[in-house]
Amino acid sequence: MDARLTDEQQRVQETARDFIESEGGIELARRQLEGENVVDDLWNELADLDYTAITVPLEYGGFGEGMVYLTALLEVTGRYALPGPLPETAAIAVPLLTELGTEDQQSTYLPAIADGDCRMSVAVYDDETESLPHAIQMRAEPTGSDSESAFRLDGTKTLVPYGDDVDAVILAARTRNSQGYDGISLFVVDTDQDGVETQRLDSLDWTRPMYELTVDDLEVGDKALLGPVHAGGSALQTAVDRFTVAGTAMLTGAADRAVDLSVEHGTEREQYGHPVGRFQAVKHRIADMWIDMQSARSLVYYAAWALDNDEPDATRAAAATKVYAADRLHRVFSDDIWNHGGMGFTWDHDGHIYLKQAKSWRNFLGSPESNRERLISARLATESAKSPSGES
Amino acid sequence: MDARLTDEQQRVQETARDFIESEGGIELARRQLEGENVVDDLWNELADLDYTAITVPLEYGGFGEGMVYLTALLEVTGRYALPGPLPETAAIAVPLLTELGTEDQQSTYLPAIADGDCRMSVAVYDDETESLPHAIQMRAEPTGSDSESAFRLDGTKTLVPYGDDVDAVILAARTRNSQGYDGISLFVVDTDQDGVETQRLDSLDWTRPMYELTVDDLEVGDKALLGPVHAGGSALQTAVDRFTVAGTAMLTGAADRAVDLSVEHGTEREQYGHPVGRFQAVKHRIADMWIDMQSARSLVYYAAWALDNDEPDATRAAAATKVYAADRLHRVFSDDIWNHGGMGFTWDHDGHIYLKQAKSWRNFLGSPESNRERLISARLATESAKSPSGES
Amino acid sequence: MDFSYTEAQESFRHELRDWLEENLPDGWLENPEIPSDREERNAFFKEWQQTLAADNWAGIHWPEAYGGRGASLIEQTIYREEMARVNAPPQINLIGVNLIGPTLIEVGTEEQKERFVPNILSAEEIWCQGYSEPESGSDVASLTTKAEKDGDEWVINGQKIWTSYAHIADWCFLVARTDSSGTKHEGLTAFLVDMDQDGISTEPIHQANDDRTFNQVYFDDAVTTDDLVVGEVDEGWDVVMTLSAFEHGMTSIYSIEQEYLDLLEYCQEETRGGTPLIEDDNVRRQLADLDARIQAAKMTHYRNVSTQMETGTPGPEASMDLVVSDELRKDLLNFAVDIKGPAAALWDNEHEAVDETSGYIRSYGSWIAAGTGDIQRNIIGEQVLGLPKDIKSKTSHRGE
Amino acid sequence: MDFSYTEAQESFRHELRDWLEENLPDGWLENPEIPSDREERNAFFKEWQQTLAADNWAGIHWPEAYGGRGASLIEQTIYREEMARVNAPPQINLIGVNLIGPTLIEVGTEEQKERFVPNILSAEEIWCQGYSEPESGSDVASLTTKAEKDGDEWVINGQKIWTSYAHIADWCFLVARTDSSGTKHEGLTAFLVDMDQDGISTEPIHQANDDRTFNQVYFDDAVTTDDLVVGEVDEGWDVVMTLSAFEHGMTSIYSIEQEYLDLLEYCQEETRGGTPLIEDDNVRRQLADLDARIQAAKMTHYRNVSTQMETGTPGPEASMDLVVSDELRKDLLNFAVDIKGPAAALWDNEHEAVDETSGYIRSYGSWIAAGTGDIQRNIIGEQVLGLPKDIKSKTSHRGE
Repeated sequence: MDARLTDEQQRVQETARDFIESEGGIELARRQLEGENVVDDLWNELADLDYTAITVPLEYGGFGEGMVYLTALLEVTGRYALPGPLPETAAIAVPLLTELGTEDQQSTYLPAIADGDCRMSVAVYDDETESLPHAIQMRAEPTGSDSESAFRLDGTKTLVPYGDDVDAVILAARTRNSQGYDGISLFVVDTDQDGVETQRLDSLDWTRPMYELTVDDLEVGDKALLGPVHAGGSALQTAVDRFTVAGTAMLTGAADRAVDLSVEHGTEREQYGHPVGRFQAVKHRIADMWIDMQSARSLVYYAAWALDNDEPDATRAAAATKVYAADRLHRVFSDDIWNHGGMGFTWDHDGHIYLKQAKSWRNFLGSPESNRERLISARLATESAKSPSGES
Repeated sequence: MDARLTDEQQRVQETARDFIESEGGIELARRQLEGENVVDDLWNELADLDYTAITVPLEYGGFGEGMVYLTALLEVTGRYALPGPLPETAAIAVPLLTELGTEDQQSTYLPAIADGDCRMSVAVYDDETESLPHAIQMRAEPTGSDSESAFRLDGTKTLVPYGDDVDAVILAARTRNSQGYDGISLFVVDTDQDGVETQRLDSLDWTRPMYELTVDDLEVGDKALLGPVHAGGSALQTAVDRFTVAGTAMLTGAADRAVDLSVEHGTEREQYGHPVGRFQAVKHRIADMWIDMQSARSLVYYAAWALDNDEPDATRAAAATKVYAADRLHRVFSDDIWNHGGMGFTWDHDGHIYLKQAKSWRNFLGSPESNRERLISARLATESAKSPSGES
Repeated sequence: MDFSYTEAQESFRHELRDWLEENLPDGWLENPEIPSDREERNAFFKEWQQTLAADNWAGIHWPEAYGGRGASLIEQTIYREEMARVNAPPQINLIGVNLIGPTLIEVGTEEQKERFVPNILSAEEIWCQGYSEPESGSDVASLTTKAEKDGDEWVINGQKIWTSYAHIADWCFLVARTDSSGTKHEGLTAFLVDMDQDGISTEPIHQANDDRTFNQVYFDDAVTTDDLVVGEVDEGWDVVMTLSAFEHGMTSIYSIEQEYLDLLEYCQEETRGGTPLIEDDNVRRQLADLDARIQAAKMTHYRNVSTQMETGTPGPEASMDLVVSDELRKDLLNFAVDIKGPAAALWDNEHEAVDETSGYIRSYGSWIAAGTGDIQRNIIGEQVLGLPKDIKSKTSHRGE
Repeated sequence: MDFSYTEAQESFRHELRDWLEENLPDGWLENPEIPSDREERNAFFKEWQQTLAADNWAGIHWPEAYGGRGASLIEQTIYREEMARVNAPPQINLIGVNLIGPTLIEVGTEEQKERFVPNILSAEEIWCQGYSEPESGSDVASLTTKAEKDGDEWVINGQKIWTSYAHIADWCFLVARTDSSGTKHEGLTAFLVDMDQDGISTEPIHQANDDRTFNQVYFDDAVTTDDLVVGEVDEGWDVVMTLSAFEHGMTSIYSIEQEYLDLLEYCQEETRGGTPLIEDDNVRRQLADLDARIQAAKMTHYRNVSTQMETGTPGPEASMDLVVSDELRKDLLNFAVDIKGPAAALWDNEHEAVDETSGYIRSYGSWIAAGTGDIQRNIIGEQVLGLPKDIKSKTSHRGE
C-alpha cells in the first residue's frame, strides 16, 4: 500500500504545472472569461504533451491509464481553472467508448481523441431544473426495421459544456417510455453535421461555457448507438461517478491554490501593524481551509484508485468526494475571499473564478444530496453483502 | 412597541437572582445532582416569593400573568439550573387547567398551586423512543354509562419529570383508536392515590430527575378528565409550545452564565504569557456564544408575548425558539467547555450541568426536527392566509 | 414588553403604504424593473428620490425644518419594513441622506448647513464618503491621504478606495491627514470637497459580480477651502465618530426577510420531478432554519431600537446586526442558488425567485464591506464583553 | 498509488484475526463486557495485556528482541484496524507500550533498558506520564514542578494533572524543572520515578462524565536517583520531543469507523413510528456526511503512513489527525445521542448502538486532552503553512 502519487504521477503534475505556468497560468482562464476562446490552441498543446491520450487504451495510441493518472493531471489544471473539455472527454467519453463502443466507434474516435483531433462533451439535460435521471426526456424513436438499427433524435439538450468547442457529444435519450435509469440509450453524435446546432448560454462560470444543443429530426444509424439499447443508464451512472471524481480533483487543485493565496496574503498584508496571518481568526481559518483541501484530496486519491480497480466500494468512494467537497471546498473559496478583505471581492483577485466554478459544479451531473443518497445506499449494500459471508 | 422587559419584569429577575444566589446559586443544583432532594424546601421558598402564583389567574389567588413574566423568571432559574418542576407546573399545567378545567378542577388545583401546596408534572410518553403524538399509546377505556363520565387507565408512562416530587400529573391517553393528535384526552391524575406508582430512572441530567409512572387499572371519574374527551390533542400541542418557550428561556439563562464563565476565564487564565481571551480563537468563539445567546433571548421574548396575546404567528414563534436554540445553545455550552481547556471537562466546572440539560431537553416534548416542521407549516399557513386578503 | 404598534404608528404605516401605492414607478409592484443603461438608471433613481423628497418621504428621521418628519425610531422601523415589502428602489443619495446630512446638521457650521443640507434629500447634490484607502483596510485611522494648508485653501493628495457613488457624486465627505506628528488618531481633518475639479479622478472597481459600483478616487493636488472644514482641524476623528453613530440602524434585516418570503413563494411554485420544492424535506428544513434566524435577527433589532428609544444610543446588541445579517443574507442566497438545480450553473434568472445568482456573488461584497466578521467579533469581544484587547488594539478601527 | 495489501500483509491480517478469535476474552464478540468493579476491571485489563504479550501482540512495533515484531507501519495500520473491528479491550499499559518503552529504547541507558523495558509489554509495571500541570495547561514547557539535587538523589516537589493511570501506575515518566535560570525550554530534566513512595500521592479528578480516569499527582519531597535520569540533566526538552514523536500514529480513526458501523446497524434495526431509522431522510443525510468524513480521515491517515514509510517521519498531514478525528467523534456521538429520540434524556444505554451517552460526554475529554483544536490549528498555520507566529510563539508548546 502506498496512498500517495507515485514519482511518475508527481512528474506528470510538475510537467503540467510548468507548462501551464509558462503559458500564463490562470491568465488563460482570464482570457477565456474576457471573451477570447483559448480552447483551440490550448488543446493542441495539451495533445502535444499527450494529456489527451492518458485514458485512451494502448491499442488506440493512448497510455491506457485510468482515473488515478487523470485526476493527478486535473488537480493541476483545476489549480489554474484551465479551460477546455478535458474532464468531459477523458473521464466520460473515453471510458464509455472503451467499455461500450463497437470496434468501429473505437477506431473512429479514440485515436482522434488521443491525437487531440477530437474533443467531446456530454448532452444529458433536457430540463436544466431537473436532476438525473429525470432530466433526461428526449426520445430516440427507432426508425429502422429491427428497431435497433436507426433512430430519430429531436429536441434540445441544455447545459452542454463547451458545446460549440467539441466534435461530438455523448447524448442520453430514452428509447422506451420510462422515467428512471432504465430505458436510456446513449448515442455518440457528431456536432458538425446538419441538424445539430448549438447556442451559447450565459453560464455562471465564464471559463466553462455552456450551450444548448439542438438536434432537429436527426436520423442516426447504429453507428451512433453507444452500448446496448435501453440499457445505457448504468454506464451513464458510472460515467457520472468518474466525472464527480474528476470535478473534485479540479476543485482540490483550485483549493490548494486558494490556500496558497491566503497564506501569501496573510504573510504580506499588514493591518494594525501586524501581518494579518498573525491573527488567529485568519490563521485558523486558513488551517481549516488546508484541512478541508487535504481531506478532499485524500478522497479523490482513493476514489480514483477504486474506480480504476473496480473495487466494491468505488461508487461509495466517488459519491463521497462530492458529499465532502460540495460545501467544504465552496467554503474554502469563500474563506479565501474573506481573508483578502475588500480585494477579495474584486475581479482581479482569482477567488471569484474558483467560487463560481465550485458553485456551477455543485449541482451539475449530481447534486450533493443525490450523492449522499448514492453513498449511503452503496454503503448499506456493501455492509449487507459483508454480513452473511461470515465476516463479523 | 417596546421589545424589552419592563422595569417590573426586570425587578422580578433581580429579586429571583438575589434570592437564588443567597441560597447558594448553582450549589442548589449541585446538591440535587449529588443525590440530595432540594426540591421540597426550595419550592416553599419559591411559593413565598409568589413565583408559583405567576401564571395562576387572579380569581384563584395568582397574578394572572402569562409567558412573558414566566420566561423572565425562568431565564434566572435556568441560569442556576434550579431544580424543580416549575416549567411543568407553571407553563403546562396551570394554563391547561385555566383553559380547559371545570370550576371544580380549577378551584381544587389552582389555589393550591399558587400557594405552593401543589406541584405538577406531565406524563405523556408511553415509549421513550417515539415522538409525539406517536408516543402516546395508553388507552383510557370508558367505564361509565355515558362513556364520558368514567375511565380506566392502565399502563406505564415514562420520562415523567420529577414524577415523585409532584402531587399530580397531566396525563395524555387515547380514548379512541387513533395515532395522531386526534382521539387524545387529557387527565389530571393525583399521584398519591392507590394504583399510582413511580420509579426513578437514570436521567442524563441529574438535576432534573425522570420517573416512570405506573397506573394500575386506575378508575378515574369525570373529575379527572381535563377538557373535551377525544379532543385534548390541540390543547396539548399549545401546552408543548409553551413548554418549548419555557425551556428555551431556561437554557438562555444558562447560556448567559456560560458566556460569563468563559469571559471570566478568558480574562483571568493565562497561557503563553497572555490572558487566553486575548487570542482571537477564544475571543471570537465567546463573541459567537454571546450572539447566539442574545438571539435565543430575542426569540423567547417574542414567542412569550405572541403566546400571551394569541398572535397568529405564536406557534411559529414558539417552534422557532427550539429550531434556533437546540443546536446553537448546545454549541454555546460545548464552546464554554472548550474555552476552559482541561478544567472544562471536570465535574467542578458547571459546564457539564448545562450541557446535559441542553441535551436532555433537545428531544423532550418536541425535537428540533419536529419543530422545524411545525414552524414551516405554520409559516405557510399564515402566508397563504395573507395573500388572498388583498395584502400584497 | 409589547410588540404591538400604537394607532398612530399603524396610521403612519398606512399613510406610507397608500403613498407608495400611488407614487411607486409605474408597474413597479408587478415588475420592478430598473433601466439597464447607466445614465437612464441614474436618472431613474434621481427621479425616485425627488418623488420621495417632494412628500417628505426621503429622510423621515430628519428634522421637519430640513424636509424630514422628525420620525421616531419606531416609525423609521416601520418605514424600512414597508420599503422592503414593496422592494422600493434605493435612494441614490443614500450616503447624503443617512450620513452626511445628519452629521452636518449636528456638527456643521451655519453656512455649511445652509449651503449643503437643502440639496441632499432631493438629490440635487449627490454625496460620497472618502474613508478607506488601499493600505488602511478596515483600520481607517491609519489613512495617509494628505491635506496641506496653502493660504485659505487645502491641497489634497492621495487615494481612496471602495467609494460608492464617487463616479456620480457632486461632493465628497473626505477625511485626510493634516498632521503626521501624533498617534494615528490625531491629526485627521474632515473636509467637504467638490468632486467637479481637475485634481480628482475616479476609476470604477471591477467587482467579482462583474458590476462596478465601487470606485477608486485619486486626489492629485485637489483643493478645498477653509470654510469647508467640518469640525476642528486635526480633530477629524471626532467627526468620524459622530458620523459613524448614524450608521447604526441601517439594518438590512427587512430586505432579507422580504427575500426569504419571495423564496418561500418560489419554493411553492417551482417543481422538481413534478413535486413542488416546498414538499422536499431538505428544503423545508433549511427554510425553517432560515426563518428562525431571520426572526431572531429581527427581534434583536427591535430590542435594539427599544433601547435606543430610551437611551438615545443603541444597546450593545447593535454590534450583532452586521455579523448576523451579512451571514444570513449570504446563507440565504447560497441556498437560493443551490435549489435552482443544475440551472445553478447559469447566470440567467429565469429560474430565480429574485436575483439570486448575482445577489449571491454580490453578498460577498457587503459581507466584506462591513469590515468582515472578524472585526465585528473583536468589537463584541472587547467592547461588549470586556475581554482583553488584542495585540493590535493600541491602534484602532471604525466604531472603536 | 496503490491501496491494496500484499499477500504477506493479508496473511499478517489473517494471523491476527485468527489469534483474536481464539484469544479474545470469552464471549467478547457477542457481548464485550468489562467488569464494573475497579479492581476486577484492572485485573481483567492486565490479564488481557499479558495474553497479548505472551504471543508478541502487545507491542508489535517494538523490536523483536524486546518482545515485539518489528512490525512495519502498514502492519501497524492493519493491527489497529483489526483491533477496532472486534472492539478489543484497551491495553492497560498503553502509555508504557506506546511512549515510554520506545523512548527508553531510543534514549535510555543500557541499565534503564534492562531494568524497565522487559516489564512493559506484559504490564508487570504500569506507567504514567507526568507532564501537564494546573498552571501550565497546554504550554508544557512552562511547568514548575522542581527537582533538586541532593547527593545522588533528586528531591521532587510539585503537582501534575491530567495524569492517566497514575492511580495504578508503578512508575512515572516525569519531566521537572532542574534549573530556572534560562528560558522555559531550558533546565528541564526527564526522570523515571517510582510511584510507590510516601512522597507521592494521587487524587482522581472527577470528570464531567462522572468517571475518574485522570488524576492529580502530588510530589511532596518525592525522590528518585541519578541513574533514573533519562537523557542529560537540563536537556529534558529533547527527551520530550523524542517521546512526542511516538505520539503520532496513535490515531483513533479506526475505532471511530467501527462506532459508525455499529451506528449504521442500529439505524437499520431501530424503528420510529414503525419505520426503520435508516429510512429517515435526515438520518441518511447525516450518516452520509459522517461516512464521507470518516473516509477522508482514514485516507489521509493512509497517506500519512505512506509518507512515514518513506521518510521515517509522518508528513505534515499528521497534524490534521487530532483536529479531524476529535471533531468527528464528537459529532458522531452527538448524532448518536440525538437519534435516540426522547430517550436521549436518559443515561441508560438500552437504546444505544454502543455507549453513546457516556461516550458523548467523554468525547469532550479527549477533545480537550488533545490540547484543543486551537493549538492544533496554530501548529498547522505556523509550522505547516508558514504563517507568521502568534504573539505567544516565542514560548512554546508540545509538538513545537
